[in-house]
Amino acid sequence: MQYKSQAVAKPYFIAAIALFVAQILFGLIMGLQYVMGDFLFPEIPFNVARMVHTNALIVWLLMGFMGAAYYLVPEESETELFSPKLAIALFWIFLVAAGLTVVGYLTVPYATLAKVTGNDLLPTMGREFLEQPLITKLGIVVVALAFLFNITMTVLKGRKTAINTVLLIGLWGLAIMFLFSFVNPHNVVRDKFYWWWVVHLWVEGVWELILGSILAFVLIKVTGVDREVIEKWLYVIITLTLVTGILGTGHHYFWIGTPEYWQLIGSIFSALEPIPFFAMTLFAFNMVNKRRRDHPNKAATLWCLGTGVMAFLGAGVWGFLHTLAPVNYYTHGTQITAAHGHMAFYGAYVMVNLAIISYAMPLMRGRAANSNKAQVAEMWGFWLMTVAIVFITLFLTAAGILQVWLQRISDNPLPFMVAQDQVSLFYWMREWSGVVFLIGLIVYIWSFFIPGEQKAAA
Amino acid sequence: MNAQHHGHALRPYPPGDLAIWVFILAELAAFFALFVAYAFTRLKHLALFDEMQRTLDSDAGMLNTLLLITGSWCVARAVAAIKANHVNSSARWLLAAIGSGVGFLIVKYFEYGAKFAAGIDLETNLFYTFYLSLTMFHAMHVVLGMVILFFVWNKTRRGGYSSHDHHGMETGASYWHMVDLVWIVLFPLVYVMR
Amino acid sequence: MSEAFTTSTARNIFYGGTLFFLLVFLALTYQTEQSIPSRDKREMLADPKVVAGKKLWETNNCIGCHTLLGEGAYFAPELGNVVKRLGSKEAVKAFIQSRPVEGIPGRRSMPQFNFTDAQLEEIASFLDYVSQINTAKWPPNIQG
Amino acid sequence: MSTHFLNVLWIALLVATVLTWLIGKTGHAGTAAVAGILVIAAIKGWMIIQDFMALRRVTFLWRALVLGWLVLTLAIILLAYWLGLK
Repeated sequence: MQYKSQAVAKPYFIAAIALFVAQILFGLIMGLQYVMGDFLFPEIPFNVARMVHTNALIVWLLMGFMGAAYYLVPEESETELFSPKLAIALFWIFLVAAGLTVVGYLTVPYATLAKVTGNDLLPTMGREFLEQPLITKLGIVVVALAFLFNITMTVLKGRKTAINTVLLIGLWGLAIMFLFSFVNPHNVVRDKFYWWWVVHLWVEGVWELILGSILAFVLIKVTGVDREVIEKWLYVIITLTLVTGILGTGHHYFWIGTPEYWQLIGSIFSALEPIPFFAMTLFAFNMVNKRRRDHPNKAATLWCLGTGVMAFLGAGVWGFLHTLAPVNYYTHGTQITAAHGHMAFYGAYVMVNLAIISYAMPLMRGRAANSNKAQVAEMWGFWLMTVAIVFITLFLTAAGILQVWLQRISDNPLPFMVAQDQVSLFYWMREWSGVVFLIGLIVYIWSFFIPGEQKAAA
Repeated sequence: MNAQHHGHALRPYPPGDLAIWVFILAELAAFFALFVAYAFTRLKHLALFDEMQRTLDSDAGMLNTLLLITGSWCVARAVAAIKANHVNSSARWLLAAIGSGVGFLIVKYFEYGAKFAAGIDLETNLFYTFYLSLTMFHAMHVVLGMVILFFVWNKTRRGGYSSHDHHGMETGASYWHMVDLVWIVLFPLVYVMR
Repeated sequence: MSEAFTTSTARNIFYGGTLFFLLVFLALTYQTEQSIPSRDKREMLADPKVVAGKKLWETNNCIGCHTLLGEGAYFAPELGNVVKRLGSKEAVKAFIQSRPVEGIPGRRSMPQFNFTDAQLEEIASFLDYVSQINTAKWPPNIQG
Repeated sequence: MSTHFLNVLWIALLVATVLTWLIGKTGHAGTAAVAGILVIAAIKGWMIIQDFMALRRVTFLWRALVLGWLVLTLAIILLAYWLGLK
C-alpha cells in the first residue's frame, strides 16, 4: 500500500463480504422453496427472499467497486485520496441504508413498505432488481454522486492513466444509467424498455468498464507486465464491449411489445457479445504468461484468471446459448435465463471483486501476501465456489431445457406448475450445489483468519 | 520501407494501427452475421424477398458502388502519394475520397427519400427491415469513415504525415477500405441477386 | 509491436466507436417510440383502473415470483397472458381471492393479499391490458 | 504500389460493378446469374483486400483473416441461395 488513504477501502471490502454471505444464505432459502414450496411460508415468502438475494448481490458488488476505486485510484493517480473522511462517512451511510432496506423487506409487507417510504409520491418500486424504496434509491444517488466527486477530484489532481480514466467513465456511466430507475411510465412496454437501460446497460455495458479496469490494475501489479501493453488491451476490450453491448440491448426487446426489427438487431449484436469476454480471457492468460515477476500473492492471480474464464463461460457462452431470437422465443423467461444469470454474475463481477480484495487486503493488513497456508485455504474457497457455480449452472440449464420442452414445445404443453414438479430433481441438485458453494464461501472467509507469516509489504 | 516495395519479406502487421484492425474485424463480424441472417431469412420467405427486391432502385445501388470504389481508390492514391512525400497531392486525394462519400450520401438521400415518400419504413415487411437496417447501418459507417478521413486530411494538409510517418493515415485508410469491402458484398446481395 | 499498436489510437477508437454505436442506439430508440403506439395498447391506459392495477402489481412485488412478458422471477406462472389462460378477468380475480392464508402444505402457494373487490378489478384490468400488447406471438402457447 | 496499377484496378472494379448491375438489369436470375454475381463479388473483394487495403505483403495470418471473411461470407450466401433454388 503506497498511500495512507487507500486504507478506506478496507471497511468496504469487509462489508461486501458480509453482504455476500447474506446473499448466499437467502439464495439457499429460495433454492429450498423451489422444492419445498411451503418452507418459511408465509413468514418469508419467495419474493422477499429473492429481493434480499438480488439486492444484497447488487449492493455488495457496488460496495466492492467503491472499495476497489478507493484502493486503486490513489495508487494510479499517485496522490492521496481527495477526502478519506468523506469516503468513511459515505460507507456508513450506504451500509446503514442497505441494512435498513433489508430490515424493511423482511419485517413489513412490501405494500406497507411502499406506503411509508413515499412510493405514492413517485412510484418506482416493485420492478425487478429496482425494488428499493424511493428513499433508498435517492440515498444511492446521493452516495454515488458524493463518491464520484471524491474519486473524480482525486484523479483530477493526480496522474491520469488509462486505468483510472476507464474506471471513472464506468462509474459515471453506472450513476447516470441508474437515473433511469426513476423512469416508470404507466405504459408497460415503455416501462420495460427503459428498465433495461439500467439493467442491461449496467451489466453488459458500463460495469464491464469497471471490471476491465480493476482487472487491468491487478494484472499490472501481480505480473509486472508493462503498463503500456495492458492499457492497450484494456481499450481494445472495452471498445469491443460497448460496440457489441449497446446494440446488444436489443436482445431484451424481442417479446415485450417493441418493434420486431429488434429481433434482427438484438440477435446480431448480442451474438457478438462473447467476443470482448473472449478477448478478456486471452488478455488475462497472456499477461500471466508474460509475467516479469512472481508475485507472492498466488491467490490474486488465480482470481484474475478465474474471472477471464468464468466471465467468458457465463456471460459469453451461456449468454449466446439463448440470445438468438428464434431460440429465445422458446427459452425466454425460463430457468435457462436463471442459469446464465448465475454464472455470468459470479464469473464476471463476483470474481473480479474477489480478485481485487484478494490482492489488496493483505497489503492493507501490512503484508505483501498472505501466508502460504492462508492462500491454500483461499484457493480451496476459489475451487469450491467455482465448481459449485458450474454445477448450479448445469443443473439449472438441465431444468430449463426440460421446462422448455414440457411447457413450450411438446404436443401437449403442460401448465407451468406441473412442469415445475417434473424438473424438481434438478432443483434438488442445484440446492446441494448451493450448499457446496456456501462451504466454499466459509472456507474463503476462514482464510482471512489464518495468521500471516510472510514478510512485511515492500 | 524498401522491403515493402522490392523485397519478398512479409510485414508482420497490416497497414495502420492494430487497434483499428481489431475494430475492423469486429465490424466485419457484425456484417457477416447480418449477411448470413439476410440470406437465410430470404430462404424462408423467397417470394416476398424476390418481389420486394424488384422495388429497389438498383441504379442508385450501382452508382453508390462506383462512388465507394472511387473513394477507396482515392485513398489508396493518397497513401501512395504520401509515401512519395507528395503532401499536397495526398491531401487532395483525401479530399476527393471525402467527396465520393458525400456523393454516396446524396444518392442515398434520394433513394431513401423515394422509399419514405412511399410510406416504407423498418416495419413495412421483413425484407424492408433487412434492407433498411443493413443499408442504414452501412451508411452510418460511411459517415464515420468520412469523419476519420476528415481528421486525416486535416493533419495531412498541415504537414503531419510524411514518407517516414504515415501510420495514422494508413489507419484511417484501412477503415475506409473496409466500408467499401462490405458494400461490395451488400450491393449484389440486397439489390441484384435472385 | 509498440509501433504497430498505439495507446492513443486505441483510446480514440474507443471514444469514436462508443459514440457511434450510442448514436445508432438513440436513433433506434426514437424510432421505437414513434412506432410502438400501434402495438402497446396505450389507449387502454385511459382507464384509471388499469393504471391503478399497475401500481398494485408493483407495490405487492408480483414480479418477485411471476414473470410478465417473460421478465421477472421464474418461481410462478407467466401472467402476461393469464387472462386468456384462465378465460376471463373474473377467473383471475377468483384465483387471487381463493389463496389460503397459511399456504398449501409442501407446495408453492401465492400469499393471500386480502384485496378489496375494487382492487381485484384493478389488477385484473391491468393484466387484461398487458394480455393485449402485441408481443410478436410470444409466448409460444397458452401455458406461457 | 505503383499508381498506374491502382488506376487499372480502379477501372477494373468499375467495369465489374457495371457488369453485376447489368446482370440484374437484364432480368437474369437463377443458378448461373447467382454464381456469376458471386464470382464477380469475390474478385472485387479480393482486389480491394489485396491491393487497396494492401494486405498482399502482410503475413499469411492477417490476409487469411480478411480474405477468409470474404470467402466464408460469399460461400454461405451461395449456400443459402442454392438451397432456395432447389
